[in-house]
Amino acid sequence: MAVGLEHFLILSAVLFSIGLYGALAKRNAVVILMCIEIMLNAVNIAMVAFSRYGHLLTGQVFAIFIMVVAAAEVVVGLALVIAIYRSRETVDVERIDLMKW
Amino acid sequence: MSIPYLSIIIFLPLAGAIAIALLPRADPKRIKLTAAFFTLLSLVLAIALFFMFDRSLAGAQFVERVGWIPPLNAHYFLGIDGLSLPLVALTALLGFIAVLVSWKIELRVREYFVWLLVLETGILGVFCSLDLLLFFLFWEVEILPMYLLISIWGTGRKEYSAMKFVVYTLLGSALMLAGILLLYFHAGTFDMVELAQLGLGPALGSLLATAIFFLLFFGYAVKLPLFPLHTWLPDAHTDAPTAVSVILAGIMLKMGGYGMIRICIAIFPQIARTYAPLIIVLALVSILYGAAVTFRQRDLKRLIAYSSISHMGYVVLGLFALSQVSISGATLQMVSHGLIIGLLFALAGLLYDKVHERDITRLGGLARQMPIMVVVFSVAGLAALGLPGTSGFAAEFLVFLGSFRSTMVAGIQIYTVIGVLGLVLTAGYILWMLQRVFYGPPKADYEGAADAGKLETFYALVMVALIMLIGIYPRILTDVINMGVLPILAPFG
Amino acid sequence: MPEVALAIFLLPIFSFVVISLIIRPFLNKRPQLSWYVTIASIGASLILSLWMLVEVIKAPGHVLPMPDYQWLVIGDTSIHLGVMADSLAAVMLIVVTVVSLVVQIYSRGYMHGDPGYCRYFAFMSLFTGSMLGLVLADNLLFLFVFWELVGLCSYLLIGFWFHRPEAARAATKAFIVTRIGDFGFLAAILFLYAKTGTFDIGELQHLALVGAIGGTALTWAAIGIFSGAVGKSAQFPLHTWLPDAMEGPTPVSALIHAATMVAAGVFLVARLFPMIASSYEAIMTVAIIGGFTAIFAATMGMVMNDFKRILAYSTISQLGYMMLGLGVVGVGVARGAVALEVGLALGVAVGIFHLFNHAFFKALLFFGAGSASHATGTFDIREMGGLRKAMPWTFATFLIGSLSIVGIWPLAGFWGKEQILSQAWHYAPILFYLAMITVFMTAFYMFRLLFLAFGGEYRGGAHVSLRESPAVMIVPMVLLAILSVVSGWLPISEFLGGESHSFFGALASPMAWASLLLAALGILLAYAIYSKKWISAESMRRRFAPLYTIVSRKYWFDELYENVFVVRILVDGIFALFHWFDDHIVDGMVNGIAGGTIAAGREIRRLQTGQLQAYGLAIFIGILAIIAFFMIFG
Amino acid sequence: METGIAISFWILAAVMVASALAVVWLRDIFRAALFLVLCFFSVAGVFVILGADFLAAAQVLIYVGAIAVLIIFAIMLTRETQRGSPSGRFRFIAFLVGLLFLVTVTLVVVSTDWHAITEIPAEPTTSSLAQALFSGESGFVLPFEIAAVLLLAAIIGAIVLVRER
Amino acid sequence: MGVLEQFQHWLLGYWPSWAAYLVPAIVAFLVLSSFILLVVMAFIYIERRGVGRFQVRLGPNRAGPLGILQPVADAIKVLVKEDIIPSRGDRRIHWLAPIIAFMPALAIFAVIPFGPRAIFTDINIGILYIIAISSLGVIGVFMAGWASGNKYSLVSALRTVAQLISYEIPLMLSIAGVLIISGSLSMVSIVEAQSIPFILLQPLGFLIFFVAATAELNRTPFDLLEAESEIVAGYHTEYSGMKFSLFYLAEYTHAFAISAIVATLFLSGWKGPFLPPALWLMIKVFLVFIVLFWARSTLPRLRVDQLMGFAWKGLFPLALLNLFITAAEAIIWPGFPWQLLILNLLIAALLIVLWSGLFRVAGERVSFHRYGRGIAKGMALTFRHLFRRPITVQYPEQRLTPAPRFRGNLLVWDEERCNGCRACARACPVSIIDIETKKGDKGLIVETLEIDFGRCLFCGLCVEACPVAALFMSRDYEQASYFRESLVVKKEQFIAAEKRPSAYAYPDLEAEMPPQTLLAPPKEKG
Repeated sequence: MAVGLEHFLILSAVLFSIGLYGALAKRNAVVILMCIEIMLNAVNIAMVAFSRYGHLLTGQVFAIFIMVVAAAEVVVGLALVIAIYRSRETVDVERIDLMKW
Repeated sequence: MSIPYLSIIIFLPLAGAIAIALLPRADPKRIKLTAAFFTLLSLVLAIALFFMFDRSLAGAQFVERVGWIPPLNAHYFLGIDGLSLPLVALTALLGFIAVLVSWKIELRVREYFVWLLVLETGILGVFCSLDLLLFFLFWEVEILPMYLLISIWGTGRKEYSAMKFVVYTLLGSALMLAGILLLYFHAGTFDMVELAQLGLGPALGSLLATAIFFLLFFGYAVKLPLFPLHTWLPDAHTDAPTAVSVILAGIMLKMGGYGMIRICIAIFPQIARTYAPLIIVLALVSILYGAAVTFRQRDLKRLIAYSSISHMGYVVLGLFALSQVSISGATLQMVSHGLIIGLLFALAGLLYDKVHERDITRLGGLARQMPIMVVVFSVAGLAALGLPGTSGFAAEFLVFLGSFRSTMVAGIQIYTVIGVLGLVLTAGYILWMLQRVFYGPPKADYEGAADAGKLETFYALVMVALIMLIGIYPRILTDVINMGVLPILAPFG
Repeated sequence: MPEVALAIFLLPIFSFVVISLIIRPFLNKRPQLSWYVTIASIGASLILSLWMLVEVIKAPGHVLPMPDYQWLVIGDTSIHLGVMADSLAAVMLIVVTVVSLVVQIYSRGYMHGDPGYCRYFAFMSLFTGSMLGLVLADNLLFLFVFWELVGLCSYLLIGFWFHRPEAARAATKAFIVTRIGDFGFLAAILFLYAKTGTFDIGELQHLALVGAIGGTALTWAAIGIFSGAVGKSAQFPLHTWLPDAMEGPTPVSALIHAATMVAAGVFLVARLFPMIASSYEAIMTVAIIGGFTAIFAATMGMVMNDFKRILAYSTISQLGYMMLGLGVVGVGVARGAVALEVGLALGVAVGIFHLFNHAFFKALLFFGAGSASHATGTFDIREMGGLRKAMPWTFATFLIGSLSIVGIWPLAGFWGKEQILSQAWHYAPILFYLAMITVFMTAFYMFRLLFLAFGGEYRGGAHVSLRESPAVMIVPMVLLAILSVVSGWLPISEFLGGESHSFFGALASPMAWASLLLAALGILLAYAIYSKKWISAESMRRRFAPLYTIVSRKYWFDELYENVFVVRILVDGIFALFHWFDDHIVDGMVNGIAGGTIAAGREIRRLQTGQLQAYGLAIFIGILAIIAFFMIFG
Repeated sequence: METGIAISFWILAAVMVASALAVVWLRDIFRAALFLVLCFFSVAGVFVILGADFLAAAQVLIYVGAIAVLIIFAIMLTRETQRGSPSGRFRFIAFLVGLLFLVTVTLVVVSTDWHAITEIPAEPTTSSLAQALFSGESGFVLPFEIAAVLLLAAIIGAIVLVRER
Repeated sequence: MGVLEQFQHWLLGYWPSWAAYLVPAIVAFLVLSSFILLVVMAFIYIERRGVGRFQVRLGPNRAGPLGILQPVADAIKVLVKEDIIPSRGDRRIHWLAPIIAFMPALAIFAVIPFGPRAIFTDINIGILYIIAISSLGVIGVFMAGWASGNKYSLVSALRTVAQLISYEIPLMLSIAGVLIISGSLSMVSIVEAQSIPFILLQPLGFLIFFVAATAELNRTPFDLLEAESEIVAGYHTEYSGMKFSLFYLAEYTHAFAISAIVATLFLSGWKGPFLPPALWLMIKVFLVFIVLFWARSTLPRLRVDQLMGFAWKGLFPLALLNLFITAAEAIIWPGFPWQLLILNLLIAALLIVLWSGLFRVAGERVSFHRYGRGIAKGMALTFRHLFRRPITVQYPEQRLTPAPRFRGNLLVWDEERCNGCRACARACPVSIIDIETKKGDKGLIVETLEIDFGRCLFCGLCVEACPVAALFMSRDYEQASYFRESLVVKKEQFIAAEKRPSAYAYPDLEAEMPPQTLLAPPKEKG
């Protein structure tokens, strides 16, 4: 069956919701970051799909920028996680609630 | 007018404030003298202005108009007419007397006088500005000094009442700002005179015009305490230092009244007329309700504060009766009430300094120790209850006269009669207060109380003389006010 | 000519200004000065008013044209102040100036050595000035101004010894009660001005007569004016302040609460008589209230034990008579029984003639009270007695005064009362019978007072050397005694437009005989009980126990007004409610809002669980909600 | 050519979803990380299918080369591995939200007409991408520079955060 | 259009489309991978020999003629060996790691152009594909380190990854320099653009690329991680047998790939005057490889922090500078005329000298004089070793003559001269000589003589003590056996042994001793 734009979008949606579930459900900070990466990839797919089926390259340009941001985000995210780990001996998100009221 | 009199008058106190701030050796004596000097200067100028004022002209005089924010079409537009002249004079006078009253202040004297003078500048500015934005600016200037004066030099729950005052006033001025902006966006200009001529009522459509009217009115109703919005006044007054409550009661309440005439009624005559009955009812409520609650008060200053709510009720009654005589009566009432309440507060403050007691039930029999105080206090009290021969009577009588004959508002007669009933209540609590405070056997613990000093007697007598003068020969003010009111009532025909 | 009129009332005010601004603060060491200034100013006013009287008599129709001055101009409304010199004014001028002069002389002795000496005379001259002003005022506003000033002076003078709490309370009470009356008066003035556009009394009279003012409107205005009169002359509902006003020094009571101020109410009704008379209901209320107050006050007078209180009630009663006189004639006019022109003049004449006489003998009685208390140091008649021997002059003058007030034939009291009674007989028979009973009562309580105070042995506690009052007090009493005899004979009523009456002709009418008989009966009863003690006062009191307690407690009006009405209903009731409302509802709302926001803040804070995922979840639920919203609503 | 793409799409999609589920589902973090790498690879594959060859290479380079390595480094440095990755108390709600999100997005995707252009863009994208990225007016030069600054900031931030005090 | 595509298009006409694409692809893949494996085998052999030559020794020459079959022998050895799987580690990942490590090396060859049209697939992002795929190796290393379950391999895996990542960046940047000149990513167009080999246009780029590539391969200057003297054998400590061979193979395939890339990028690939293009490429590849193990056999190993510091503080800035300069040149002289060659060389030299000057090693500043010339002399020295005869002594067949007075083992006993006096037994500090004598007619006859060489100190005291010079130290130095008993030498063995006495304790024998070949005496100066 020919592969249309919808397929890619639905694929990206599936991926996104899996990532979303992971980000919201998991207790280990690193896993959360991984899931966020999945979500970003899902978005990338959608972007590229649009650029492919829309003949405009901006989709891909955006994908690149998303990658850049994703990279930056992971770097800082993991730095944070490690810094928190160093000071609190845990990466369990439920125990990192310093901002609690 | 080549010489910018108004700007000088407005910024003279500010100059004084700056001078005080920069005084090298900060001993209290020097500060007080400089303060007195500057306020006296502006008073003299105000009086000179009063006599230079051309009584036959209707419009604004001593006009100064300089482009201020061109894109917004807002001008630094000053000018006084019949309405604002007496109030400016009153402000200058009370400003000077406030300085005299605070001759005994010892705590942080320099800041005290800086704020006092800034306050006076703000109020002068309000009365002289004919540009809405400038008006609002000066209107806001007085909030900070008031807050600081009450919360630092005040007594009792001073922080609470200072905060309450600021929140109330800010609420009012916020809505007022909304009104001004709405008005500006539709009329395109901030110039009050022009706005009044435009006759915006029909142009804006009833809903929007009423919205703007009430937004503005709300701001002034907070300032001139109209019934539901008055609870800040007693707190602010009782906890403010004497001089501040003199100025607060003396002039700042009149800003509300002045605003109503100059902006609400002048710009939206029709709406003012349609909603007059509602507002008059509120006025009556504040008259009777104010008087009623005054009976219950035990603290002297609080009693005087509540009485000023009742008196300001007459102003609103007079204003919204929308007749020539009633509005002039209301303006006269504003001036006379300013003098009377200013004097009363000064004396109450004085009494407190002498006896350190404000609870009426514990006071008593002071007449023997303080003959001058008794005389002046009684005169002020009697003027407050509207004894003929004092300015109180002249103003209230004109208000009743005007509103009785006014054809603008249906059923005004009944409202006015209820208003007149207020006179009886006023007489009631004033005399009861005099009796409990001064008459009766002299109490032991007030044995050594000294009578009013030379300075206090001086300004008390000045005020008494003024009250008497206006009472006996009100024409010196009414002619001026009359010319000021004419253009405002033109649309009513 | 107008300068004279102005001078009459401006002179005493000027003396007030002189005393209060110059003598009091600076020359307080020599207080007598203030007495001289006062005497000079009032003396001058007396001479001028006499001269005015002569002018008025000469003037056609007894009215002198007077110019008026523009006080206030606002837009189309302009307020003029002027002076009105007609027969009524002239007569009143004489009364006020004479009595005031006599009182000043008397009070020199009475007030001797009082620290507030200058203050006393300052207020006295202010009072006299404003009273004269009131009398001369040609328009309602000017009249109202002086009306209030007079009220002020009565307040100041009642509360003269302010260190005595009762005096202070009495002064406040007096002012407030009169103020209630003034409320009606002011409302009436405004009402009239709103209707007619003028304050001028002449114009108003003319418009009222012509019927320009609507029926009900006129009635309301008339009742308003009458309420002012009721307040000032202490008529029925607003009478409670006069007995308490006795706290003031006796000369004050003599001048203000006997002769002049209280009479102002009657003068007001007389001044606006044509207007009030033109509305039947108004004049009927005047008559009824007058009649009722007369008998009502008399009953209370009978049981009082305080020398001055008895005289106070007698004053209220006599004022009731005057109101009655005006009222009945007015009723006659309103009913058309009398020709309009004649009737109006007659009514005024009747009322004012009695006022004229009453001023003199009531002042005399008060002087008697004054000198008696001066000697015995108290006002309680039960502690007096036997003053006849000690103070022969006082006794003699007091006797003349009593006889005159009771209305024995040749004395002044008889003539006025007789006219009132005859008019009452013609137009309001019921009120006539009330009046006759009052005659009997007046006689009874006057002579009860006489016998208790002057008759029998001295019942005073400490053995006080009873000496006759000094000459400076006796001379004015003698003067007044003469006047209380002579004043009846003066052709006052003809001058005011009433009927003339022959000296002896009066005796011809059966009316006179009836009243004389009743008076005699009253005297006899008093003589029986108090002088000869044939019937013990105790037994009388026991037999009429319930009646006696009611009356002796002044029908509980005082309690009713003060405790019940003012304190319980108003101050503790409505005002307390308002106070509570203000503190708790209005202020409560303000603080409530503040408290509310803080509480809300504390609750919402709980949302911050510190867990990232919770926030993430919230974000996405939000997104879903938005998408759903747009999906549904397109 | 068509069927080739379709087949490879389905395979890659299956692999991708499976690996994503594995990442979320597995308790052993390291294995999850490896599945993540697999997932990144399949995404790169999808890019190839979509004709974005430069992006595919970039994806491999950035995600697999850098980000995956970084994540594994992080896993190594934090000794939580033995407790695996238990899921927190929002398990069900998160699942629900994920599901709902999926449903809504698919609904949106299915319901809207994308009027996509179906024929396959043959020519390679690198030069045209470069053109798009750096050409004068319509290009994304500024965002590019900002991205550079962002990365610099991220690097410095990370170093500062993790520096041994 | 590569040969493969032509073939596929040709086939398209006959077979169903998917088959037409798939089958040729698979066939081509098999051909290519077998070729690669062969070349890798050759590489292994050449390296073993080459390094030997650089160290003036022969290198493997036993297995097959000239040791040609040595790699095969290794392979067989490795295949036969037992494949141990660590219990604590993660079995599956342990099994998967070598595959992931090997796959990228192989995948690179898909884009290496052996000829103008002899390329597996000429995708237009060739070089980027290479970089992307090479970055995959890192994952393999991680898996290996993690799955073997022991701390040392994990730590070394982390170190390796750190090294790989750090050197990947200068690698890419140097390639960027080349791309600027070539203007396209596809390998074929890069080679075509090399009218002047980029090594000349981009000397600094080449140098950085080469150094980074050696680091990428974990070759000698940077082979800290699985060098014997460091943390055991790095991340593949726990590997043995087949999996270890895969790693080993991966390393060499990767080396082959890197050299191929260097050849295509810097030495203008298949371009050459006479020989067929593929041959040119192979020659250049071999040349690069030779340089690789040439460096391996001369340069000392870098410490970990120096390693990382060198990458970040050395190569990375230089690569950036190089990129910057090339970009500048691209703008100023777009056509890249040959004159740039000189300029670039100058700049490269200048930059290296200046930049290295910034560093301090062992306390004092890095000066070109000391390090630059040092390396060059070192390389030159090893190069010269190539031309020296290898000194390897085929041991069992040839032996080295030890020094005249060499104290070897297996004492030389002269039966006739021994009078059984047991002087030697007494002299022996560890009394390992036991002699039993029996009376004989002319004196004592040595009945049994047993010397336990297992405990012999080779002190030579017995020889000095022998009054009759019957005992000599021998010149032999190899004594090995499987059993301890066999170390005890009996009388008969003494008699049977080949006598090669040394001149220890008998100075007069020294003269006739053969010249020493064990340690060549220092050449006399001059």
